[in-house]
Amino acid sequence: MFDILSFLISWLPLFGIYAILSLCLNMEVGYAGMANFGLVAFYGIGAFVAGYTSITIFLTIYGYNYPIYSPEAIIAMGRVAGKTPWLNISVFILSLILAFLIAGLAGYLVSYPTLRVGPAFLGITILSFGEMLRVFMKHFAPTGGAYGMLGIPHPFAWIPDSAIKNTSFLILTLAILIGVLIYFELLANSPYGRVLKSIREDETASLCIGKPVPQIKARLLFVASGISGVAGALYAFYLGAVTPDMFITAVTFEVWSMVILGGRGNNFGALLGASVFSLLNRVTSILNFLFSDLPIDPNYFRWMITGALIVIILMYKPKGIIAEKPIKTEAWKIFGAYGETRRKLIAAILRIINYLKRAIYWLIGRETGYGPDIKGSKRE
Amino acid sequence: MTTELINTVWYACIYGLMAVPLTLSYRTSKVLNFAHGVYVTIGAYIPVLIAKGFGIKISPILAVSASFATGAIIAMASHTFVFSPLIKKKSTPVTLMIASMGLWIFIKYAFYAVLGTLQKAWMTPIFYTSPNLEIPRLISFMGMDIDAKLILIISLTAATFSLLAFFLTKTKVGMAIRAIADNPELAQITGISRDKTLLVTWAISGGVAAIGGFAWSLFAYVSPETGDNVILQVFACSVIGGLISLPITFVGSVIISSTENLLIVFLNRYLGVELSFRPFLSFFVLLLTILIRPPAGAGGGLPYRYRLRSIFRVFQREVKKNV
Amino acid sequence: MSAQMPRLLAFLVIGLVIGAGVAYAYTSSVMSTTYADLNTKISQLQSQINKLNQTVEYSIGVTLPLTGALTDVGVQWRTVVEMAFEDLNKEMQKYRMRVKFTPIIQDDKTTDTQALANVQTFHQAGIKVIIGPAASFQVKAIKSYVDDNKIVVLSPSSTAPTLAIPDDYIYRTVGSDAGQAKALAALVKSQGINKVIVFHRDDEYGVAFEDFFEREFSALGGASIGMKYDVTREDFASEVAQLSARARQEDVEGIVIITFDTDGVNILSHARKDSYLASLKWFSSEGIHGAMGLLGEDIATFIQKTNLLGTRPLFRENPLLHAFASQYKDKTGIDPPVFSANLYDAVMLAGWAVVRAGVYDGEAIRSALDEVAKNYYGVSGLTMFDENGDKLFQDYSVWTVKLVSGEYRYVDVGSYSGGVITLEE
Amino acid sequence: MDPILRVQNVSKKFGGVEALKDVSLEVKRGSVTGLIGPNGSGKSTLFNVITGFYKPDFGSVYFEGKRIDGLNPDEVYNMGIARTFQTPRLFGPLTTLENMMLSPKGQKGESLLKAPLRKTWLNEEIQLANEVKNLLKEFDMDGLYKMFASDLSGGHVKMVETSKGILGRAKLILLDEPTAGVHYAVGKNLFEYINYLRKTYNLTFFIIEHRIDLLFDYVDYVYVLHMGRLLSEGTPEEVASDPKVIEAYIGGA
Repeated sequence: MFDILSFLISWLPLFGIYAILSLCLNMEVGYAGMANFGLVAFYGIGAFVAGYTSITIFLTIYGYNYPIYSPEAIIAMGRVAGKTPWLNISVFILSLILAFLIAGLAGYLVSYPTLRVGPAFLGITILSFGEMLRVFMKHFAPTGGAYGMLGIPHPFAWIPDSAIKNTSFLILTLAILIGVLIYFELLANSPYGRVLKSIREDETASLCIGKPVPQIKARLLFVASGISGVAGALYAFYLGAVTPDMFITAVTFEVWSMVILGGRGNNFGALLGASVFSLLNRVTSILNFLFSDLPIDPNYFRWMITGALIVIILMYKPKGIIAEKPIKTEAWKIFGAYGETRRKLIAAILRIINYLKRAIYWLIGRETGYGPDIKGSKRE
Repeated sequence: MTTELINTVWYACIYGLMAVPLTLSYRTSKVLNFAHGVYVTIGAYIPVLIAKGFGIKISPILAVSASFATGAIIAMASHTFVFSPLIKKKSTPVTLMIASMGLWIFIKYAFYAVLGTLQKAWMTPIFYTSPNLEIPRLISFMGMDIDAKLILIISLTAATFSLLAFFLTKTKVGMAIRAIADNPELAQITGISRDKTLLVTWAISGGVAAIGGFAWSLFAYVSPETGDNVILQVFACSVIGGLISLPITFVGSVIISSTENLLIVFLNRYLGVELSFRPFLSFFVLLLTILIRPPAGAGGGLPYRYRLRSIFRVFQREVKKNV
Repeated sequence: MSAQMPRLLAFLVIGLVIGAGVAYAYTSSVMSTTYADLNTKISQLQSQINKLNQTVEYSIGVTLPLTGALTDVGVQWRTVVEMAFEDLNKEMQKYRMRVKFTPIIQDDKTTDTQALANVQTFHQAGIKVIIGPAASFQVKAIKSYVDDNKIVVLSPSSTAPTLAIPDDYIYRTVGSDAGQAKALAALVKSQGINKVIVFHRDDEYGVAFEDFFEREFSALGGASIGMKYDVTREDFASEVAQLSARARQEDVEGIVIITFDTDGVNILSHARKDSYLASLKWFSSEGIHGAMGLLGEDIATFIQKTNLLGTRPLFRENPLLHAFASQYKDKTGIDPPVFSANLYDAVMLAGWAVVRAGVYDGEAIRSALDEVAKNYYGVSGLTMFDENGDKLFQDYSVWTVKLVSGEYRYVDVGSYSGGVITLEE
Repeated sequence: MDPILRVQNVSKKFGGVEALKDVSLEVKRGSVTGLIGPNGSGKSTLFNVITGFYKPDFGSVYFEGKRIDGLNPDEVYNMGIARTFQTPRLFGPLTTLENMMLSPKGQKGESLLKAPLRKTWLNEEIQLANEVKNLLKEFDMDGLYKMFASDLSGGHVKMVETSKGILGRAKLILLDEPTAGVHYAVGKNLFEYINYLRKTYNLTFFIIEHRIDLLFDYVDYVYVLHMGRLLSEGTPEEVASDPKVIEAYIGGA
């Protein structure tokens, strides 16, 4: 019936890519308070860089001289993509590195407007940058212009079995995701994370305690945009295709919703948000299978549910599903509060066990002998 | 060249009608409202639906009032059910913004559902259409034939803005709105009910945006995506106005509209820039505006002196450290 | 006594819950030990009877642009899909096949990510044949996934020439734009026009079409100038103004528009106000065909004045097509939109290919599909595929908007076949 | 004693308004110097000029003999000048501990490259945390370490803000109305605390204050600004008896 394995193989790569994006956005928005509404720009840059580099290298090495978007080139790519494993892997790694560097550089340069305007304006500024980039890519002939690119060589194209091929890619994506998560967790739970949070709260005050705010912001944008670029490169390799129409503003909004729902200033919140959102898409699609002939299209309901969910979660959990926590550095140890969460957790579990015990005792009518219960009040 | 000028006027009016209420709502409630595009879409659709539903030609006055009322009701509902509770819970502006995004998605697809049902019931396509208006096509004026819709839109814009100006400067409620916008704490001390004032503000901004939608439907066809497709330009206009000043927002609409209709023509004619760079240009103008002369409300950033020099400084530092 | 009540109630509730759970488990498990023997016998008999009588149900995935940029046609295509499945099932009954097809229609928001998500959902549900998605960039986004997982995709409207790739799982029940560009060039030339501006969308469809058109048109001895406009906009007033200026400057004789429906209607609605543009001859591709906006008084008069002629992929001398069109009109009150014939045939081909394959498996269906398509004659004529999986025989008809018995309607006034345009006057 | 801070002929204009006009003053090392004046007399502007928020139109500022006007706020802080604001500007959703840990300058763990490598900054962090602990203990505030700064009482906020300067190894601390919005008794406490800090940590304080009665009990030297000009200077007693000051205060208020 329900094939959990193939579900995971199809769901996890997209989840992984979106999770990387939302982790990056969480670093920018949740920690440093930079309202980056142009995330899709860096994502797109990464995808285009990866597509262009890999296809060009392959075509050059195999001596084809077709334009990058022509059907001949695509067919040729299909023919040569699986021939040399080492080339596939090395081109993949090279593309990721280039995507990181170029997207990061773009982010670094875009940080200039962040110095000049407040948060609300910053969002619109980067957003317009994203739109400008999309229009520009449509006219940029080397990457295929409006045609985009097709036939980007999959890093594991040389594996004949598609299930193994996709699983390897999935494992790779998740490995990168975990790497990014660990990196960001280490970043966040360090004095650096503390500085970022102070910038988010009040950048002027942060400046007044000697933190070079513009520099910190620019560097963070470099890293976060670069990693978004890596996510874009992964997306390009996963689909095997890149077109400018894929990188519209709606993608940014989706990632934003993930971060806000999951919980700002919390990497695991961003992860949770990404998984909830991408799962929601799958789960609500069951509506289509159940009600195929209603007067109102179930598809509309699906999207309505998404919208309503965002509003409801914000109403009842304004800080997101997992709220922000104080960062964990060794400083807490000095005050003897290091393992506090663990202690609280154990206490909570003990309390729940206690309640259960009392409920069972009450049901079977046995005297518990302690605590304020119904028997206790009767006795008096 | 006349066509281009007329187009500029059209666009300035339409963008103005859409952007000014956006600025008003942001200034008063501090919600960067992404659902604004939905008010526009619905405002554009209401005359269409009335005309189709009753099979009549709708008079412009009825159309405008129906648009205004619907937009106002939806905006008030969004305030009552979403923004007001969130503001009471002291949510951050970012939370409010995302909430407006959720609301946008919800209303948009709810509206899609309504349209889908209506299309089936009426057996006529309404996903891309225009209202059936009861106005003459051309008006003769001093020997020239002028598009009646152009006259209508100009007078509509003028009337809306003068009413708005009168309302905000002369009436008690309007002054309360401005007081809330400029200093919420102080206004509350003086006994102005914040929630009620905000409700009125939302009604006005939703209503005027809906009129903007109607203005759009005079000019071009409407689809459920109309509002979303113009919203980025509308935001650009508001940002030029600093999200604070209503008159400068209108100036912003004029700037964006002339960029899109005059500048691109100029560039196309003399520099051979492709026409399809049109959206690129409007955002480019926006970026230039922000970089050269940050709008009045763009505060919240670092001290100004710092900003001017810092980019060079940052570069210097990086180079020194890494090379 | 009363102190015991809540406890009793609690017991009752828990008992009910447990009871319900047990009952559920009982009914869902196939055999119960007590009635094992009897049940086995009965069920064996029944399954044998069932096998003879049972209709096999196949789900076919359909991903349509119900929201987003292509919503206008997407919503109309939904009706076409429903009709096609109804007819398909009727046909199955007629031939006494115990097979039933149900469409699972999913909205892809005209985005690539959602199209991919839909395809993946279909794959999870064990669906091996998918109709859609509409736009070429969406097809590109799902290509790698469906090739890997051996899912047959039939796109009714993706015409991008870059997708003409052999040996993949993407089939297109419509000819590539290269063919239509040729037809359109012949049409323009046949009207005695030698210099045109091609005003086209700045996306894959428009750019590729313009490219082919220019090639074909210059081969015929004409000259064409390309002008593109951005497609994310809602309104193209300034572009049209610029088009008019350019037309004057270059002194062209005609305008060719390569548009979709929404942008095309908008462009015409602005062009009609321009007297110079109204004095030129206008031509169009299939993209705008079926848009209701063209039937309005204003634009229709403009079309009359400029004698707008367009091409569209259609095999006209086809009785099935007329039956389909009138059936569609009865159902919705309007003429079928562009690509409906191709969409309808895509559904039919998918259904028959599944039946012919006998198993619901991508590879088998793909090889069956080629066979079925060779022998099938549908609403869009011969459905045979070429080696790239695109429609091999695509005839084109010439359409315009005319006043027919008091109301404006789309009419086909000619056809293109084998390089020759035949216009009926 | 040599002056730790020297402001020379500083002028600053905003639009047409002259916020500061030819102001020169000196703050002596180890002193508590006061700056008073009616509202809008340019006190906060002077502070902003010193800390690098504004570049003066004319004139210069020297700190320990080095010219600092034209430096950025973060660079000024790194020279050893800490400041507070009129409204307290602690980082609300951060805990007291985190707020205090932010002050020390040049922490290794604050660099993007070193932050993920725990070992590079661990010792420093522990050392700083110990310092914070001792400091908080010294003033009986060590229970507050895990409270969010937004939940602290007004008096505690002021104490924390002032002691942040010590962690930042500041030599000069500029306080902008430290007792605004707190009770008289708390204010007095705060000044005691300031006095204590000055002695223990050898700090210099430069204080804007409206509560002259409180201020005059603790300061060594007072400057009076009026309409952007230096009106008067001297010991508290001298200033209190200066007729120009009395006139300005009565006329201004």
